[in-house]
Amino acid sequence: MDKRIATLAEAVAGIEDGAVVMIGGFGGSGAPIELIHALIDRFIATGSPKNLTVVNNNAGNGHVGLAALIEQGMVAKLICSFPRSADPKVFTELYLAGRIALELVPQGTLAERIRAGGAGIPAFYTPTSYGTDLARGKPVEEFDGRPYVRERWLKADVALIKAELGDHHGNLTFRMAARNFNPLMAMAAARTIAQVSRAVAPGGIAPEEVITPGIFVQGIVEVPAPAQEEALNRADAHYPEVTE
Amino acid sequence: MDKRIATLAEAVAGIEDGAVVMIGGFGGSGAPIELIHALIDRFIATGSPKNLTVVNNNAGNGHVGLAALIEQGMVAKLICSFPRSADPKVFTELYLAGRIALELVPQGTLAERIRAGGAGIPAFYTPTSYGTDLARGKPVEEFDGRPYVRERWLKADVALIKAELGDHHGNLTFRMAARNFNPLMAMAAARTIAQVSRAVAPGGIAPEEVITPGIFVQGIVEVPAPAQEEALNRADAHYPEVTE
Amino acid sequence: MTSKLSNAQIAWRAAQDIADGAYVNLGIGFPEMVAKFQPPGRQAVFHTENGVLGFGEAPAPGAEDWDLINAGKKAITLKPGAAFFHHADSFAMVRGGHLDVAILGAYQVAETGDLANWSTGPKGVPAVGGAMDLVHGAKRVAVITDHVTKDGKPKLLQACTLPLTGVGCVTRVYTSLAVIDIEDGHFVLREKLPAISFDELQALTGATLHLDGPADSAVADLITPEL
Amino acid sequence: MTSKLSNAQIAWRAAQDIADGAYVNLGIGFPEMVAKFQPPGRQAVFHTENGVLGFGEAPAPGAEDWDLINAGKKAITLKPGAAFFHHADSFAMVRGGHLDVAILGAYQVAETGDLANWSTGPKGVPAVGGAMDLVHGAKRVAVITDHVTKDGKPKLLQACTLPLTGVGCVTRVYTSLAVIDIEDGHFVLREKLPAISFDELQALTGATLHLDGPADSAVADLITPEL
Repeated sequence: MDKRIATLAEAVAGIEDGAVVMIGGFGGSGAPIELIHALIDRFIATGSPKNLTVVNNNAGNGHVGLAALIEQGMVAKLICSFPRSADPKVFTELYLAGRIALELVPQGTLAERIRAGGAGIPAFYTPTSYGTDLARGKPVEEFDGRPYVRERWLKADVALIKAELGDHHGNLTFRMAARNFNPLMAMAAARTIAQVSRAVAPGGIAPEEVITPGIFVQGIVEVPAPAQEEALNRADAHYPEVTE
Repeated sequence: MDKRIATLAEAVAGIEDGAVVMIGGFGGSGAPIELIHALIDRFIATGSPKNLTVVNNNAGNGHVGLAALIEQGMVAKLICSFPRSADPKVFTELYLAGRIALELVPQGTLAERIRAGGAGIPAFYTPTSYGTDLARGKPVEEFDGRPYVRERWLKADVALIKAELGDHHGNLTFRMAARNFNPLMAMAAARTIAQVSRAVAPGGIAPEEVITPGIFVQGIVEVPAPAQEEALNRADAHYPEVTE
Repeated sequence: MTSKLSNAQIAWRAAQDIADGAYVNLGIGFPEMVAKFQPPGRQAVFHTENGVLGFGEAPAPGAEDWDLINAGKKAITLKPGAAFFHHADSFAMVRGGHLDVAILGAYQVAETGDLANWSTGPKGVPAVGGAMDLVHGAKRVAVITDHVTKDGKPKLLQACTLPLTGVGCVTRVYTSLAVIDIEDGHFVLREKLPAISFDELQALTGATLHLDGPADSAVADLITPEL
Repeated sequence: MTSKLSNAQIAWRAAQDIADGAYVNLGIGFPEMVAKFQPPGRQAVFHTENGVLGFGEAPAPGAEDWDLINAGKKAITLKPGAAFFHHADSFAMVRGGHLDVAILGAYQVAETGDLANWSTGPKGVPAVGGAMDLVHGAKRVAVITDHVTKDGKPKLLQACTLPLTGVGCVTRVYTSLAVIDIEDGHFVLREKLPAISFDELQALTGATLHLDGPADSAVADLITPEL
């Protein structure tokens, strides 16, 4: 078994118009910048994929990564917990112009809905958001005298995630706090593509140190020395590059 | 912060009559034999704790560990998925005599109920057991055209678990498949005591390799070279030792 | 010539349908045998409920490590690329639809796809393990079983009489006499031993066997090596 | 003498109530300041929603690693005994009642314990983050805030007028003027600045301040170092 994909272009080739795409990361930490940029390249070359529903904790920052994907007009709807950042201009303008839809989900509920999607749990109850605007229209039930809101699972057609090591079976590790949503999204997508900083042979990750077992991963593509969104933004980078 | 407990006797001192006690392990793998035997010692010396509700995947094997705990008459009720083993005589006889109660739970539902208890999710829906005797009396709901059974969380007063490394903050790693229910039970108990094969200073476990973060662990007790239930049973061991 | 397939031959036949790279859970006991018969050049990844993916054969006697066992509590070994995880993640794999195939034993299978394989009735100590989870989520749930009980009664029925493990979950049955799919509430015969006639097979089956096409071409010969 | 506490002084006061070894989540922004004022000899373990337990101060400028950030996306460092985990485990810690204290900012707090701290109304882009999760599960949910808004209106009210973050979740409020507990639907005044009278404080508060005992002994002086 060898889940390696040779190029970023091949890695994002199968994503269709209208797809639900989970994108890992919390802000720039753990964001698969190179996979996102490959998707933008494809869109610029072919006009597809568009009308995407993107699941991410945020709404991008600056003009790279998720912000650049939104800036291209590829995203019809965003499901996230915190669409603000140091430079959220791209999302903010489209949102206020009514050109992108937003489903706002509390962060812990977002994480749990994604995990539920991966674990075959169609619905669960949480205390989070009870009595607030974000619980409107959702069933409420009392357990042991306390009210809880019912939430549904969240699944995706594709997950684009960022990992540190990936073996040929798709077993993954993550670097520090870049773990965040990445292992959960791997579980919840029909097809999970991981960009890994280093691809290793099976056995290259100790079985006890695997964070995402390969069963949740359909393809890995090696991206040595991946870009950090924060560093790109500090350099005022744009994707694609702005030419004079 | 130092969560080390000096002796096994101190580690099990706080468990009261009638407590719900989760005990880690799958069969003998990951079973905290020494903690269980310390609890038996306390019972023999003081008559307490008794009337325990024990949560474990199994019902013990032979006459050591969980089987020995049951053999002492300390367990009023067992919540488990598979109360059979190579030598299940202890449980079988008490059960058939009506002297121990059994709540049979499908293994995946047991794991998920324990995780839910640890994660603050009071109830969730699962396809497991739908249309079977084990779903009797449980609410059923349809999601996306498919029926699911509603299950409740499972929590405990105490969890007794077995880990490999444990640092003074309670961060834990587990040895191979001895992981099983142990990290979940650590989450679901008000008080989690881990026997660890080796106690290390904070920093002795790489932050990315921690399996159970210390927030889920209230005490660790070092038990170097812990016994394996399977090995004890192959030697026909009894606890306490049978004297002529 | 044998009148029915041995367990090894049933397991061999089931193994032929497992694709290279498939993620597979084999039930405790007889189904474990399927792992031995992977066709050359194919390598499935085996999952066991207690938190191991990518395990291999049993170790040599005396070389067991009792922290490294399968769901049947038997000692196993690891292949390169193996991973450990806890029970909730393990059943996320099961329930979440990540396994390609689960192969299970059966007391009874109904033409509706219902399966009974965990309890023979109210006597004794009930034990369910992971059976009720495994029948949900795997992309394909197959059963391997003798075609009839030890005393010759059909195990393939219109409806199970024993306590159910799952409803409408089984899609293929490999028996000692035939390979039968379950489609739209019917048993559809795909393969049978050449030595047994359709009428003989029907007489040993507790529900109607359907054919997917003309009688002379719809059913293939069930041929296995001597095992 | 100051007429009210500085933010640093409010944070200092809140820090005095955090026990040694407590697991603590500090909300983004102002609450992060609480970490600086742990009393000598006490060491809390700080949790951040994005999957880190046991982090320390900000690194020196230029030494940032952008894979090591907190929920506010600021660079952090690790202390010995730190651990990483994914978002579902992180919020299991929050929702599952494993945190000892969460200290959050507030737009408004009601005497019922209701909190409004995520939205100032329907204008602009709404963003909630982990706020609605943090108010549930932590054993103690405390708020640090100026006693009144920038234009002098009460932030402590009978009922919140802004969109709620959570219902009945706050148990203690540290303000620029006082320390107030929420018990049985009432504000109970515990400490106030010596320079302000009870009546003055009541006038700046949008709901009745109760006393737990005789007026001359129920309220302690709120005293902090100059910060």
